[in-house]
Amino acid sequence: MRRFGQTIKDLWRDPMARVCIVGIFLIILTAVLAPVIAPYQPDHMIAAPKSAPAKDYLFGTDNYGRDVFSRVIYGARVSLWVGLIAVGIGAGAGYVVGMIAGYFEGWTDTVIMRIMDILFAFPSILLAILISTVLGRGLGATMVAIGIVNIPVFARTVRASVIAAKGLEYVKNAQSVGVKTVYVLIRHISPNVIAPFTVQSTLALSGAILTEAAMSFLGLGIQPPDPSWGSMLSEARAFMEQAPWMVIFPTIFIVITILLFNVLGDSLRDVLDPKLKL
Amino acid sequence: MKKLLSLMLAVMMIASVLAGCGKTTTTEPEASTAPEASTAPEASTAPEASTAPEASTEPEAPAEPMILRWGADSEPTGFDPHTVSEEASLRVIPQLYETLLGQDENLNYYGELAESWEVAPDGLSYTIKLREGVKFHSGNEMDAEAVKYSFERVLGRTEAGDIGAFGSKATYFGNIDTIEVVDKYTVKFNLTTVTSVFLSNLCSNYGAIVDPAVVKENGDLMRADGGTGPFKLDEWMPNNYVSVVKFEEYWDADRVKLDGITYYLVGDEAARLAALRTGEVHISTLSASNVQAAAKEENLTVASYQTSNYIAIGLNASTPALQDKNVRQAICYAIDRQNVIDIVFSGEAIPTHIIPPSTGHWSVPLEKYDLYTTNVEKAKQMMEAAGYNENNRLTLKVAAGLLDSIRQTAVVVDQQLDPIYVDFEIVNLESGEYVDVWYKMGTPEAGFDAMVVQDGSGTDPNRGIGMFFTTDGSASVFGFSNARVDELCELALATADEPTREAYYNECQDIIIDDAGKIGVASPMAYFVISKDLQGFVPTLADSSNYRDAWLEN
Amino acid sequence: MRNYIIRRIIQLLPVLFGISVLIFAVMKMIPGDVISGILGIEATEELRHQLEVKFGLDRPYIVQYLDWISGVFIGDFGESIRTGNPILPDIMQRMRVTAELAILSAVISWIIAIPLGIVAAVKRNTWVDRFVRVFALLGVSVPGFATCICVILALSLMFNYYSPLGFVFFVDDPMLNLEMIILPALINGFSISGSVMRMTRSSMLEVLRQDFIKTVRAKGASEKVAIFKHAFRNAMIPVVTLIGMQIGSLLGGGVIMEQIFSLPGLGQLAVTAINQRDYPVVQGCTLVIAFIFVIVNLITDLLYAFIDPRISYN
Amino acid sequence: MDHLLEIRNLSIDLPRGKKLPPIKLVEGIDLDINKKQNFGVVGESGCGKSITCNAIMGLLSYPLKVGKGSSIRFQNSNGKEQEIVGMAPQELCKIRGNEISMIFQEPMTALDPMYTIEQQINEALSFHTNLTKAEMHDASLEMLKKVKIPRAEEILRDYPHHLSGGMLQRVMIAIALINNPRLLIADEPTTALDVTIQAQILDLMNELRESYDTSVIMITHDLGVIAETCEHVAVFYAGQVVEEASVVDIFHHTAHPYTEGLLRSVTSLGNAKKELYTIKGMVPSAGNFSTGCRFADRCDRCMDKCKTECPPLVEIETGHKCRCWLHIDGAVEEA
Repeated sequence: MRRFGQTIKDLWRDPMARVCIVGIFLIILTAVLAPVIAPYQPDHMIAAPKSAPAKDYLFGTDNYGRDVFSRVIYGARVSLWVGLIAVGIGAGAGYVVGMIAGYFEGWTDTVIMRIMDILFAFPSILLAILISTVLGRGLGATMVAIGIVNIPVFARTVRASVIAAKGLEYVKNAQSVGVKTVYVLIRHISPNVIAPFTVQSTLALSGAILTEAAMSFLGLGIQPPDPSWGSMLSEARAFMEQAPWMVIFPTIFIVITILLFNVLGDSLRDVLDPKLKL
Repeated sequence: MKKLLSLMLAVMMIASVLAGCGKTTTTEPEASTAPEASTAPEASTAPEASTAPEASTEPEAPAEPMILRWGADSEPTGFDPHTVSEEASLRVIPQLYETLLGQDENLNYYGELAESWEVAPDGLSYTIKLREGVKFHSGNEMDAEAVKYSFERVLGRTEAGDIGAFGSKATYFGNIDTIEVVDKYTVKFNLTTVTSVFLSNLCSNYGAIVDPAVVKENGDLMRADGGTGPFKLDEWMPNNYVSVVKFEEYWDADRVKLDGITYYLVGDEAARLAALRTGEVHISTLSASNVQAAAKEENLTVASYQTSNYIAIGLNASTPALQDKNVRQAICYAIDRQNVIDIVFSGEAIPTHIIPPSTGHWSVPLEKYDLYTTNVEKAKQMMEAAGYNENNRLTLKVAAGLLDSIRQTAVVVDQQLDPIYVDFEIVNLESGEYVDVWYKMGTPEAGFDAMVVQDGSGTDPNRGIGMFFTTDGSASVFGFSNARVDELCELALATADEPTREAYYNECQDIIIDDAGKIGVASPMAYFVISKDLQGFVPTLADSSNYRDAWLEN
Repeated sequence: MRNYIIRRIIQLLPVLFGISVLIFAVMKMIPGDVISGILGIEATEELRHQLEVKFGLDRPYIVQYLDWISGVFIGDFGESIRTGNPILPDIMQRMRVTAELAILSAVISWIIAIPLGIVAAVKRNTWVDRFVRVFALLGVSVPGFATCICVILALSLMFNYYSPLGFVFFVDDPMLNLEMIILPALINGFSISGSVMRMTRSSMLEVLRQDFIKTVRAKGASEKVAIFKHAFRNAMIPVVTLIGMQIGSLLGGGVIMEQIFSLPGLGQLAVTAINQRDYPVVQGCTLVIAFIFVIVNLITDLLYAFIDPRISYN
Repeated sequence: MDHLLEIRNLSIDLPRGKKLPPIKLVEGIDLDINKKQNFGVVGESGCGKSITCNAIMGLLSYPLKVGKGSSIRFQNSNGKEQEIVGMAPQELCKIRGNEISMIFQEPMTALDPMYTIEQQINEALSFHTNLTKAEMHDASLEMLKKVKIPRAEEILRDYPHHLSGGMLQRVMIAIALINNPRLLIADEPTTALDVTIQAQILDLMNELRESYDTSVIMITHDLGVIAETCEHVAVFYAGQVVEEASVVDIFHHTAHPYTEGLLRSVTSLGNAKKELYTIKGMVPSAGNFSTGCRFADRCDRCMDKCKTECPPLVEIETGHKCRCWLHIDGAVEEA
C-alpha cells in the first residue's frame, strides 16, 4: 500500500485537495459524533412547529417542531453511509465486471455487456422499487438498490478505458512478454482506468445521495422518523414558503458534501493519473 | 467538423421521428393516481339546487369564453358515476351527472331531476315524478326508462351484469326489489325492507341517472359521457388536464354562466400555490399549512368547511398484545388530539371519535367519553398494570401512507405514546401496498399491528357505523365484531323514525368507543383556495362542487 | 458495418427478452394488486374473482406472460386494467412529451457543457478553469427538485409568472409548447451539463498532451484548428459515451421533473401505473423505455466507429 | 546577418509560482545556423537539447517559457529578418511548417489517428498555400513518392494506425518538406526505429537535403548518426552548450572532457572486448546546477577554478568553441 501513502502525500500538496480532505473529515466526524454534537434527539419535538432559526435551535424547527440542526447532523450519518456503501457496491462490482468485459472481449464481453444493458435499460426507479420490495424498506434496501443501479455505469466506463488501454504500446509489450493476465490487468491496465473511474465514482456518489432523496420522495427510502438529508428535503418540499429553512439547510449540506467529494475526485485524478504529472 | 455536425443532426432526427409517430387523439384516458380507497365516497355530495342568492350584476358574455381553471392535485381514473371513488374523479362527476334528489346545507332534500316524490305509508315503496323535457348530453330525452335502467345497472341486473358498483350494497340500493315505469315521467321503487336512508342515498352519485344508449354503445362510462349535468366532457389529456364545456340544452341552462371548466393536474403543492398566486389557476386545494400562506395573498380567498372525514388509528384485533382492552384504552387515553391538530393541521381541525361532529345530531358529543380526554398518567398506570415498563416496552409495527396527514399523524402519535412505553415502527407504504394492507388489517397476514387511516363517515350513521363496524360491513377491516352492534344497525336501518334510529346508533357508539379498537383522532377541514375573480361558488359539506351559479369577474 | 448492425440487433432480442421476464416477475413480486385498487373498500370476494377472470389474472403466470409477449411482437401491448385503453398509443403519446423534454435538455446541456469543458481544458489552472469546475459541480450537486421548486416560487413571487398549464404539442402550437417546456429543459439541461463538462475537460486535458497535437502545431495550424479540429475530435469518445447514457436515461422520463411541471411524460405514466399495480401498463412502459435505451446504446456504439477510424465493426 | 538562424543568450524557465524564482532548464545558448548546413545537436537525454529546438518553433509546452533576454533571429525565404521570441501567434503560424518545420521521435503517435494520411498532408499545404483540393492531392502524392513510399495512392487513403513506424516517419518527413522549408528540425527522428529502417531514413534525409536546399538541425544522443549526417555539431550538457565545432574537430580534436567521455563510451567494433568506459557520477538535476562548471564533479581533470566559476564558451580555434578552463590560457595553473 505504499502507493496509497504516496497518493495521500501528493494530494496534500494541492491546496484545493487539502480543503476537501479536511472538509470530508469534518463531515464524517459530525456523522460519527452525532449524538454528542446534536443538542437534541432527532425525533424530539422541542419547540413550536415551523419556527424560524433562533438561539436554541440554530436551523429552526420543522413541521413537527423538531430541531432541524440535530436532524441534519443525524442525517449526515445516514446520507453519507448510503452514499459510500452504495457507490462501493456499484463501483466494486462495476470495476470487476468492466475489467473482465473490456479485457477478454469476444463472447464474454458480449454476454456481460448485454446483462449490463438489461440492468442499465431498466428504469432505475422501478429497479429501486423491486429491490426495496424484496429486501424490505429502509437503509439496507436503499443502499443495495442504488448500488445495483450504479453497476452498469461503472462497468461501461471501466470497459471503455480498458479497451483504450489495451491499444497502448506498453500493454501490448507486457502481454507479448507473457506476463500473467491478472498481473497485466492490475499492474498495467488499471492505472489507465483509475482516472475516469475516480471521476465516475465521485459523480456516482453525488448521484447516490440525490437518488436517496428521490427514493424517500417516493416513500421508499429511509423510513420516518429517522432523518436523512434526502427525506428531510422531500418532506420540506411542501413547506418551502412558510419554512424555507427546512429546505435550505439540508440542501446546503448535500451540496457541500457532493462538492467536496467531486473536487477531491478531480485532485485525486490529477495525482493518480501518471501521465498528468505537470 | 462537418461529420460531427451531421452526426448530431442524425441523432436528433431519429429521436424526433420516434417522438413524432403515434399521433393519437387526445381523448385517451389514463390510469389515475392512488385510489383514495380509505376515504370512501361522500354519500352526501349531490348537486344542490336551492335558491342561491340572485347575482346582482348580470355579467354580459365577455368575448373570450369564461373558462374556470381548476388546479387538481391528482389525476382522475375515469368518470363512471356508479363505480369510481377517487377524489379527483368525484370533482368532475357532479358536473356531468345529476341525481333524482339533492341535499342543501342543512341536509334537507330538494328535487333535482325529480319534480316531486312521495313515500308509501308502509315505507316500502317510493313514487317519483320526473322533471319533463330534461335532455342527456347525447341529445336523448331523460325519462322513467332511463331512471329504471340506471338503478338496474347499479344493481347488476342489466346485460352488463355486476359492474362492481358500490351502490349495489345493502347499505345503498341493495334492498330495491323492483322498479316500475308507471308512465313516461313517473317511476316507482318497491323495496324488500324499510330503508330510512333511501332518500339520502338517492342524492349520492351512485344514484346518478345515465343515458342507456351511451352505456350500451361504450360498455362503461369511464370515458364516455352519459349524463344530464350542466357541463359535458370535452377533452381528457391524461396526466395533464380534463376539460368540460357548457351543455347548451341543459334543463336549467340560463342559470349556468361559466362556458367550461378545465381541471389541470398540478401534482406539486408548492407549484399549485404559485399557480394560484399568479392567477394561472382560479381554484385549488392545499394542505392546512399552505392555506395559511395563501390566505395572506390579496387576490386569493379561502373557503373551507368541516368534512365528515376523520383520521383514526385502527388496531389489528389479531395482534396478541392488543387483545387486552386495557392496552387499547391506555393508547386512547394517551393521545393528545389537540397537539396532533396543531402540528398536522395547523390547528384547523376538530378532535373526534369514530363519528365526526360534522354529522350533527348523529354524533355523540366527545365530552361524554372519559376515554377521549387525554390522561397520560392513567394510561401509564394501565400499561404498568398490563405488565409494561421502561425495559419491557410494547413495539407496534404501524402502516402509514397515501396522505401527508396520515404520515404526519403517525409520527406525532408515536412521540405522544413514548411515556407509556409504546413505540411505533412506522413504515410508509406506497399507495398500492397501503390499500392491500388495509384489507388484511384484521388478520396477521397484514404484517402490521396498527394502521393510521382517514375514513369518511358520510352524512348518515348507517354508513359511518354500518359500513365500518358491523361484522360483515365492507369497510370493517380491523377485525371488530360485536353482535349487539350488528343487531342495533339492522334495527336502525329498518325504522324510519329518526329519534329511535339515533338512540340505536348512540348505543352503538358507546360500545365501539369503549372497545377502543379504532381510536378517532381528528376531523380535518376541507379547503378551497379561490381566486377573488371567482364569484358565486359556496362549497358545503353536502355539496362541494356545484358551479351552476359561479362566474369569473375578468 | 452492415452485418455488425444486424448482429447487434439480434443481440438486442435477448436483452429485451430478459427485461420482459424481469419486469413480469417484478410485477408479480410487488405486494398489493390492481383489483383491490379498482374496487376500493367495498370489494366482495366473488367480485374480486370475477374481475380477476375478466383480466385473465387467474391464469398461471407462464400463460399470462406468453399471452402478453406474443401481443407485444405484433404491437399490441394489451389494455390498461385501470382504464381499458390500448397501451401502446398511450405510451407513444407520452413518449412525444418525454422525448421533447429529453432532446431539449440534452441540447441545452451540450451547448453549456462542451464549450466550457474545452475552454477549461485549454486555459488550464486559470480563473476560467476554476470557475467552470465549480459551475459544473454546482450542476451535479444541487438536487433537481429543490431547484425546480425554488425557480417556480421565485418566478411566481418576483415576476408573477407561472408557466402555462395544459400541455400542447409542438405541432399544434409551437410558441406555447416551447414556453411550457423551456423551464424544465433549462433546469434539467443545467443539472446534466455538469457531468458532461467534467468529462469533456478531463478527456480534452488528456488529448492535448498527445504528440500529434504538437505535430499539428508544427505544421503551422492556429490554436483554434489544433483544439477544435484535432483535439476535440479525439476527446469525443468518452464524451459520446456519457451523452449516450444520459440521453438513454432522459428518454426514460424524469419522474420528478415531470411531476413538478405536470408534464404528461413516460416517467409519470410508469410510476402512476406502479402505484396502481396496473401490470400491463408498467410492463409496456418498461419495455418501451428499455427498447429506447438499447437503441440509444447501439447508436452510441455505432458513433464510435463513425468518429474513430481505429474502431471498425466489419 | 548572413546566418539563417541566430540564437543569442536563449534561456528557458520553469516557473515555480510567484514567490520562487523560475528554474532555468537551459541557459545562455548562442548558436548560429547557416543556409544549407547540417547542424548536429548532441547530448544525453534531459540536457535541454529538444526543448531548445522546440523554443525555435515556439512550441514550448505548458508551463515552460522562454527566459528574458533570449533572442532567436531567423531570416525567412524573402530575406526578411524576424525575431521569433515574442512573435505574434499568427505570424508564428506563417513560419511553422512553411519556413521552419519539424519531425519528432515517436512516429507512431505523431499523427492524428482520426484523419487519413492525405488529409494530414493536405492540411500542411492548406495552411500555407491556396491550392485546390486536386492540386493538393497531386502534391501530396508526388511528395510521398519522393520519400520512397510504395503504393503511395493507397497509403493516402489509409489511417495512421494502418502504417508501420518507418512508413509513418517517411510521411512525417513528407509533411515537413512539402512546403519547402528553409530549416528542418529533426528531434531524434530515428531513435524509435530499428536499425535497418534508421539507415534508410537517414539516407532519405541526406538525399532530400540536396534537392530541397534545406538546412537541418539533427537532434540526437547517437554519435553515429551525428558522424553520418552532420557537418557542424554542438554538444549540450545540463542546459548549456559545452562544445561546438565541425564534426571532424569534435571527433578528432575533442576539447571538452565531457565530449571526450561521450566518445569513449561509444561501442565500436574495435574495443568490443574491453570493459566499457562510463562517465562517473550523474547529470545534475535542473534545480541545483553548481555556480561553477556543471561538469566539474564528474570531470577527472577538474580544478578548483572549475568548481567556483563557470567557464565562458570561448573560441579556442576558428570554428571550434569550448566551455572549459583547460582551454582558456592563463587560467591554467602549472599542474
